[in-house]
Amino acid sequence: MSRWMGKMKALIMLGFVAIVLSACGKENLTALDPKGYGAEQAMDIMILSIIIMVAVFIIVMLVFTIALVKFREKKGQEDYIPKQVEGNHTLEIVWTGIPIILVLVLAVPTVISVFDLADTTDASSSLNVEVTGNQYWWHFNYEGEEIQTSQDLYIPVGEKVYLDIQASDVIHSFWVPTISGKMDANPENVNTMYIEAYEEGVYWGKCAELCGPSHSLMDFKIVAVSPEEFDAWVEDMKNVDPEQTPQNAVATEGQELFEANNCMACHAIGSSPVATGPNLTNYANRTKIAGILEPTTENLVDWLLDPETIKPGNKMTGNYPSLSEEEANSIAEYLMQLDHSDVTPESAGN
Amino acid sequence: MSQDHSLNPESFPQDPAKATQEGKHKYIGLWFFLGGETVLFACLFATYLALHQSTAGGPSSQDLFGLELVFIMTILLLTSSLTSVYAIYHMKNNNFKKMQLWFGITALLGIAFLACEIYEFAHYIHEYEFTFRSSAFGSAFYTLVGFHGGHVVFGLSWLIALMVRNAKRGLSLYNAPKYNTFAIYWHFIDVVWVFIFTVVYLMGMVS
Amino acid sequence: MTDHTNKLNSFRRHKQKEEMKHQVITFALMIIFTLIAFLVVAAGMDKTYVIPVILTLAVVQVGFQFYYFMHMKDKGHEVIAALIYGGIWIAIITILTFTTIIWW
Amino acid sequence: MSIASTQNKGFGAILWDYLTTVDHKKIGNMYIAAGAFFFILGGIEALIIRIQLMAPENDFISAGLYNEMITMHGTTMIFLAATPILVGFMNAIMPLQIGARDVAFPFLNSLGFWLFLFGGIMLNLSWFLGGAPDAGWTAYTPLSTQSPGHGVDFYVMGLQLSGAGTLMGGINFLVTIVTMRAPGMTYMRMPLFTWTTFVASILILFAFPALTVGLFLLMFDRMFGSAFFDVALGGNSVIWQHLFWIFGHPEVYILILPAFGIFSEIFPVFAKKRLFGYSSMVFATFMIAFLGFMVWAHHMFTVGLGPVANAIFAVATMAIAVPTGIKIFNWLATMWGGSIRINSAMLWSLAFIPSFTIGGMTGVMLAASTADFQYHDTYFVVAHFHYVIVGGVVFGILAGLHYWWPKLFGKVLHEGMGKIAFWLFFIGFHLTFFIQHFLGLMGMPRRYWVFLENQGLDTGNLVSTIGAFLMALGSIVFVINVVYTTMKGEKASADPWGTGRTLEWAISSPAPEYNFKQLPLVRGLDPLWIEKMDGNVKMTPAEPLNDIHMPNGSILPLIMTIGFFIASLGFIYQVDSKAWLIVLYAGMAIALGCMLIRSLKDDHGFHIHKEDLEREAD
Ligand code: HEA
Ligand code: HEA
Ligand code: HEC
Ligand code: CUA
Ligand SMILES: [Cu+2]
Repeated sequence: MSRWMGKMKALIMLGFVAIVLSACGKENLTALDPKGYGAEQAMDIMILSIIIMVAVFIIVMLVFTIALVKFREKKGQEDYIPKQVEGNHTLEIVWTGIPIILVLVLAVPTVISVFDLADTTDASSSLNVEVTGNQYWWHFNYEGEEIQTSQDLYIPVGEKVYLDIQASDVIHSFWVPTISGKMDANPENVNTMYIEAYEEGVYWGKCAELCGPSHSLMDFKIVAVSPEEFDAWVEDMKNVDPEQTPQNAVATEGQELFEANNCMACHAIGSSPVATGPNLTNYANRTKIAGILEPTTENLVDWLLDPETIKPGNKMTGNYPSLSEEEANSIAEYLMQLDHSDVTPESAGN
Repeated sequence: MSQDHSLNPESFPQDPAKATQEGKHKYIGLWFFLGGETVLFACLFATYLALHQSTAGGPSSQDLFGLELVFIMTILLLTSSLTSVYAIYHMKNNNFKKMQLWFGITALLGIAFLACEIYEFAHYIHEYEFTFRSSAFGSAFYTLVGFHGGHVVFGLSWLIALMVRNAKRGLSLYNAPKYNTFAIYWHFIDVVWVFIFTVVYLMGMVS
Repeated sequence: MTDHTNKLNSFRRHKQKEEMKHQVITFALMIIFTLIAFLVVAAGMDKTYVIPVILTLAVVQVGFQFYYFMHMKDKGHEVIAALIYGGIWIAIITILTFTTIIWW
Repeated sequence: MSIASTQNKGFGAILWDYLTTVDHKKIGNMYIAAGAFFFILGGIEALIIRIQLMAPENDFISAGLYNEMITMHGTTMIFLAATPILVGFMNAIMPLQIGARDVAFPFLNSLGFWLFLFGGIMLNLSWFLGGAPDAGWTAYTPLSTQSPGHGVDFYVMGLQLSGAGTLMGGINFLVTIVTMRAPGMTYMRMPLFTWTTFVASILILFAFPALTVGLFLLMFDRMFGSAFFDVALGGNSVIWQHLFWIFGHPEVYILILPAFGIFSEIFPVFAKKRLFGYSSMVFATFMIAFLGFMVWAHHMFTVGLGPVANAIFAVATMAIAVPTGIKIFNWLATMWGGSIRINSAMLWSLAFIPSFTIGGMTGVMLAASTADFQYHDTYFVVAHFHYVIVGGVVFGILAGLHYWWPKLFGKVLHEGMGKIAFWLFFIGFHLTFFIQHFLGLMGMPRRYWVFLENQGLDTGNLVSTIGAFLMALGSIVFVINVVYTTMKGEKASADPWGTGRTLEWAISSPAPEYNFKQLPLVRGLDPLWIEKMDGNVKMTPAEPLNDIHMPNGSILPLIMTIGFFIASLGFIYQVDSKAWLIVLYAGMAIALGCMLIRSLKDDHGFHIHKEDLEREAD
């Protein structure tokens, strides 16, 4: 018997350790510390359901343990034949009825919040962003604003932002755990979802639908800034000069190389709608390079020289002239000087 | 359990198709199989209904379908259902010759149906360049109707094999269940066709 | 061959005749339903009216097939009927979802 | 073909015997053996997955290979390991439980087995022919239609073959149960494993056609240029998801219901007490099956079906907790007041209760669609389904193996090793999967080749990997146990547990090829127990001793399957070169030729004569 008790203890310990671990879950990635409307709704349901589940589990385990302790075969009584009970109507009704009630307790708030989260009545009076998932990067088009960005989605804190989510190739799924639950990006229709961030910050986003080899590297960010900063950012982004002269000779050479190598075929700087590759406007203020690498010039050079090892199966590999280390350096220098706004991820406090 | 399967009038059972254990198994097994087939065709119908307007600029159902041919095909198949009922009637009366005759007519009607269908498909392909690859509608149409056609082909092969095989042996408790299960299967093909002409053709022409 | 038939007891022969008669009537009804369905469509009536009518006709016709031609009405078909209805039920929900919650 | 002649045969003869057998017990054993082989294969794939995820940004295997690995792990485990092993049990045990001499269609039974086996071979052949499928076991379009190479083609053809085999098995069991019950074995006297076989077969019958259609559409798109999932031509990728899950959700109940059946056999035997609430158990089984068909869209909450659909499917899904709860409490009540003996079979059954309850609970949590927006496609889901599948189905299979091993192979598995294997596997299991709930909530999506550094996911993943290796150790101990028992195990009596209640324990271990010399007369639920309580040594026969009719063995099912197998290769490669059409036609010709032979050649079977039966000792 003690073995069973020991096992139970171990289980509980394990659960405890896991919960402690979860507290060290990375800030602004975990779903357990919601800082947005959708995530908060989900959290409420989660807590409700966990309470129900733990209660039921305890009851089951209680009956289970008592039965095991009390009704083990006794030494010397191996031939004892217990009474053969057919059933018991009262009991059976009880353990049918109580789960029905528990399920209802969970079902009602679930249904309410499902409709709440799907309510799009005030979409027209809010900020609308068209989100497109591509293998393996995200594109954002601020509807009515002539602003195109990639990988980093700037939003104002405390306001509803409507996302019209879509895919250009295969199915992806848009997920920023701390802000909101996920929504699939389908190739043949647009899904609308709204998000609202409660606090300023940079939030981690993940692609949550298998979309090919680099599915696990399709990260993006939501940068939530104050409404004032957001307005400033919008102003800056609307007035980007794609031809802006770089600050030094290396970067100038980089700019020329950028044009000479026809990078523009896929990448735009400014509000041009080209979106075969990520829009590179404001690149100096990117939170990450290609969604996953720290934003340093060295990492960018690595990317330009060999994107394949960084993101297997990406759509840039092999589609541009191969660059020498020096050329890559110049281009990187140029791109890292594309500083089009004073509102940066740092403004969001991260 | 004795294994004498030959029949004589005195011992002729009420329902020769279900007189043996094996016969019963076959009969019930085929029916259960049809339960699965129901779901199979439901999935094809559902796919068709989801895609029937996805013509991708190609011809639509209104452009393509005509009533006359479909009506002829329907009558052919419905009649073949009745003739197979006649065949089973004669089986129960231990009249092998007549049974073969009516099943023969059934087969002929089935072949005629198939001929119409092949003509229809050829017509769409040549006149309208409407193929399996034209659009999602094309794929769904040919798949649904083609699956039904495939069932007809299979049924016909089955029937012909049975008739040829047993032509000289006459009816026995060993082959009666085979004929009978065929007949049930054949009716089911008819059932599916009823929905095809209604949902695909008739509804395709009104909407 | 006919003398074989004659030796079958007359009650059974009678019952089978009777049944055959039902089946011919069934067939006639099916043809009529088919005709109506085609005529309704050929007449070019309003779609909202035509579709329910022809669908109903199809369902009734199929009912005839199952119960008379395929003998589902006979004794010993209870489990069979249960399974066929199971299949039909799943067919219905499948088609229902594919016509409602799939976007075009 | 009498029983004595099966002894002392050469290897060739034994092989031929197995290749041509139509005996449900031999086929059952072959299902179990093949399933076990695929389980080990799938387990090794799981270990590779876990090694890759042992540390952040690990590059033990490449990204593409990782996707192949998860796809093959999921597909192998579900279609080639869990389902076939359970079908094996149904084959080997169910006819014994209802007092039948075989299944209704012995020929079809062997065809079903070979189709499954060659489907599995087809699928795994892809490893050697240019790469395995890599779009996940769910093969969502358009990723699967766009997947380069032939991997997904092997997936399509492999599943098509083995799916056809499973469907045949399902129909076979249904007819067997409806028509071949021994005298007195009314429906409401059938053992629960027979009931769950019956209901799971219904699920097979209705669920697999949806997969068949889905696979056909995928095949047409990939091999013949149709446009079902081609958005440019008006195609619609969500159709695949619906078809897949209309099949996929019932499939998980196809797995769990027979496992429930196994537990419902084991608890009464080792608690020495009649199953509590028999009729409500039967009712709950049907309820689960019925509801199971109306919940598939809970896998698609984030697809964008709209709030009405999400709400309906969420509530329908939660409803399944009720009948499942009835079962859990009935098992507890069976033990309550009993006299519980704990051996390996019972250990696995006992461990099932908490493990599966946790898995079921997380299932209900997933069903709350608002919260599922967070859980979906994360390790929380991975944790959920491994809890129900490993903690429910795999535990069930292992419990069943220990319980029925004597009936299948005539020997009792070694107890000590059984317990060691159990504890290793049990601890490893919780270690692996419990922590994954938290990984998911902490932002780790599933099907991730790597997780990045500094995201707080390192420790959890390491723990999980360690657990997986404990499970592997447990499995290895079990394998050793099997080898040891086969060589040295003690010979089992007809009723080795002493407390057997159902008919399979009334005949020798292993069962003779005709099962019952005389069909037994069944006088109630738990027929053998009733006779024991009345002081009878044996079942009362329901018929005089007579010749027994047996079906002939046949090599045709195997050849037919090989024909289909060859044709499938033709289908796959005709895309590259039309010359492969010849292979396609040749394969089809072989298969159809076999069918023709089968229908043209009368097969009346043979008889075991009364005299031979009398000569045999009991
Ligand atoms: C054997 C297999 C099996 C079983 C039995 C189940 C059982 C259940 N599953 Fe699970 N499920 C899977 C295998 C299984 N599942 C798989 C493989 C996937 C993932 C597929 C993929 O995407 O690859 C999946 C995914 C999955 C999802 C989708 C998650 C997502 O992708 O976002 C959902 C959502 O609703 C779900 C729900 C449920 C529910 C409600 C049950 C219920 O049947 C559970 C019922 C049981 C209990 C509830 C416990 C006992 C009851 C009581 C003690 C009574 C009291 C209880 C209450 C009042 C709550 N499952
Ligand atoms: C029946 C179903 C089943 C079973 C039993 C298992 C068993 C296991 N599964 Fe799996 N799993 C799935 C079905 C199953 N799984 C499915 C459907 C998916 C989804 C796939 C997808 O996303 O498409 C999945 C996905 C999946 C993932 C997620 C991958 C991802 O999303 O990136 C992981 C990761 O940990 C995992 C791990 C495991 C482990 C550690 C086991 C362990 O329990 C395995 C234990 C067994 C062994 C370890 C075998 C050991 C035996 C030996 C080593 C014997 C050696 C032999 C000799 C020497 C003779 N599984
Ligand atoms: C065929 C189209 C194509 C061409 C040509 C191309 N790229 Fe790219 N590029 C892409 C795609 C697609 C991505 C996104 C890869 C991913 O993240 O999966 C990308 C990513 C990038 C990134 C990282 C973007 C980010 O969000 O951090 C940089 C920088 C970049 N490309 C620079 C260049 C330069 C410089 C050139 C010319 C020498 C170039 N690209 C040519 C398609 C292209
Ligand atoms: Cu995009 Cu995964
Ligand atoms: Cu499910």
